[in-house]
Amino acid sequence: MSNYSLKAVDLSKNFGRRLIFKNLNFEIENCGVMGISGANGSGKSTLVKIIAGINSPSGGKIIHSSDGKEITYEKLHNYIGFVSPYLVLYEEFSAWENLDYFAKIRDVKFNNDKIEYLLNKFLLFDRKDDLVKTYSSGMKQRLKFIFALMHSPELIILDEPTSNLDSAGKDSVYKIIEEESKSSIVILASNEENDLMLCSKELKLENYKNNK
Amino acid sequence: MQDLYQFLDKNAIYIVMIIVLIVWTGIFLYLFNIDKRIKNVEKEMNGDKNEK
Amino acid sequence: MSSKAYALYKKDFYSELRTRYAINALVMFIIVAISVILFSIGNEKITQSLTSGLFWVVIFFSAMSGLARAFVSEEERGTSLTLHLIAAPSTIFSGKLLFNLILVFCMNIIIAILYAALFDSFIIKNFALFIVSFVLGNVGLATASTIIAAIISKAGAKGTLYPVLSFPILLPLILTAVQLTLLANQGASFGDAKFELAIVFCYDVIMLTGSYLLFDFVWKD
Amino acid sequence: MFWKITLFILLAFVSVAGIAFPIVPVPHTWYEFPLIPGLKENAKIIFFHVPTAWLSAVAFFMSTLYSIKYLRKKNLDDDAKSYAAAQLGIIFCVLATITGAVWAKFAWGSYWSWDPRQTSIFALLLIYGAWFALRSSIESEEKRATLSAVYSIIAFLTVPFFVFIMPRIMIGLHPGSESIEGGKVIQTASPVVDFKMNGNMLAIFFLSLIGFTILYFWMWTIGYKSILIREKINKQSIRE
Repeated sequence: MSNYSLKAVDLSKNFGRRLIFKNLNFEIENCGVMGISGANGSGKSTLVKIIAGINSPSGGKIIHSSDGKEITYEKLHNYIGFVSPYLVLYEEFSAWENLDYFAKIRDVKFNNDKIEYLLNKFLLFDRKDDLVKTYSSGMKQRLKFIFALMHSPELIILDEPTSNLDSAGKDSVYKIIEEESKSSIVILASNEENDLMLCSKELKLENYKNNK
Repeated sequence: MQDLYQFLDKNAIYIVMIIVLIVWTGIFLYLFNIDKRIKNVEKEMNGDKNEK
Repeated sequence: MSSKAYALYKKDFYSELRTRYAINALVMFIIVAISVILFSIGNEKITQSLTSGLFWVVIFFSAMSGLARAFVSEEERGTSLTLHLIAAPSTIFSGKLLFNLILVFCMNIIIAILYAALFDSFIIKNFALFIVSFVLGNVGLATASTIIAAIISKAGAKGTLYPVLSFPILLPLILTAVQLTLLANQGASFGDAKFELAIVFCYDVIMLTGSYLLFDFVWKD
Repeated sequence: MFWKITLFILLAFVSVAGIAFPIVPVPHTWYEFPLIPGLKENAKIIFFHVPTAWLSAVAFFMSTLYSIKYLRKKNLDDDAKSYAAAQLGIIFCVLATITGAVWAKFAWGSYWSWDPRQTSIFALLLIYGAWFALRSSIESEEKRATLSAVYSIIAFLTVPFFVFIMPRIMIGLHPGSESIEGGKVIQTASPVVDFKMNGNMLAIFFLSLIGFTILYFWMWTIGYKSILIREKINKQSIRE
């Protein structure tokens, strides 16, 4: 059980002078699944990128804290796992090499058992030494889950996690979400009803668009 | 061309005139630029009114 | 911190070995540039100052074709988001800088050897001075090109923009480095070159701190 | 309103004085300028050429200043101010280059001779050109503002180096310049190094500098305000 908490204070974002969302406030503690829904182009991906610290908000701030201490931007990346269709892994390396380099750059211990367990779970163990270039899009998506979970993050951000997956893959994703949400925070940005069923809390971006 | 050069060389005050002229041209170019920008703004404002 | 940057460098290094993103273009460029210069000189004797100028012309343009790759390749393949997720900006900057430094050193050592072999007037009389100025010049070149590569990777028209942006930034460095190479070829002592050495050293320090501080802004969208 | 009238009077006076006041070997009254050996009448361009060079430097400095401010506050208005300053800067930079070249043709015999100051203004021109090229290649406003701000700060860091290394590499021909040889400061052999202005010439020179600086600030205010208004209207039209 972790003591991770995520808090958004008066978050707003505009692209140039176009408003994406405004006065967004929420708070999650310890664990649970929070869904983010909204039409295409409503800023779901922008919001999850801001939460992950990749984009900066135009106003307000996101506070990540662990055990009551705020996490600085320099260290944030090691607490976060991120999956999205627009994430690309290094195609010239094999799955195993990718994960190996990621662990080294992150400076976390490369946990052989855990990686093998995850590879088995996502049915990639037989192909772990093939170059990522040779993978199908569904396999790449599954590899991204391993990338997101390998360092046991306390905040897992999933942007349209079930895209490119067959029904078996979707089921295993749902299982993972259920499992992980017991010990960490999961943020799920999606439009699919099935995905949003899992959420204990839902954030509708339409509610944060008015200019008043 | 050679005559012009010699004339300017002897009557250096005209060089000063040319230089002042160049400076004013530059300032004018900037004014034209702003003028263009403001005209665009004006057009957009009027366009909005027509739509309403 | 340094181990992370080293890991990032190693990833870049092996990635480069597999994709040959920069190396092929670089090697071909060096060969083409030097042979064009040799053809245009023909049998004429050229002065030492011209040779040291041409030396840095080749280095400048080879750097143009190779160094921008560090960030542009990540951005083109869409992997910069992945980098975002696994490392802090300071790690990324240090790792990429290390990669560019190694690349610049390899490239310039090859150019220097080719020059010494092919040009009669390129005789280094004060070898120690040449090495010191060579190292300082390369550090400055790698630093300035790393931050500019980061800037253009986020902009459009990547290929054409790089020389345009880096030339004014590198101009003071290159002018001084040409001067230093000339002094080394003429056999001047360290005392004669202390002014130029100080300039290049200051340039390196200022560029390093400046780009290190500004990289956060470039990297974070 | 008051300072606009003051500016008009100031610039009118400078223009009249700068062009019409006669140059005599030994000035007696306040409206006579001393003869400077080698420069003759075209010494008067100092009242119009130097302010343009000065303003291009001021504009560059201000552009960088607002870039820093933008990076700290992330307010797009600061980017507009920086852009307006740079726009004026490139215009004055081109003006300084052209007027200098025209004058150099008659004073030194060629339009361009890589004098340290010519080289410096050339470097400034390159920086401005690169800056605008960078801006035009980025679509998103925020990204454009951030990246161009970073670039202008880096470019600004290199400027002091030009000041130090140029006189080492080239011998100065420019009035008022000195060249360093063998570590010693010596005057060059060029005929114009004895560039000395007397009191009233100096006074008019500074009046002209002040006048052009005020003119610059006026133009800059109009420039950035027009950008801000345009963006405001764009924003409104998107919302409706």
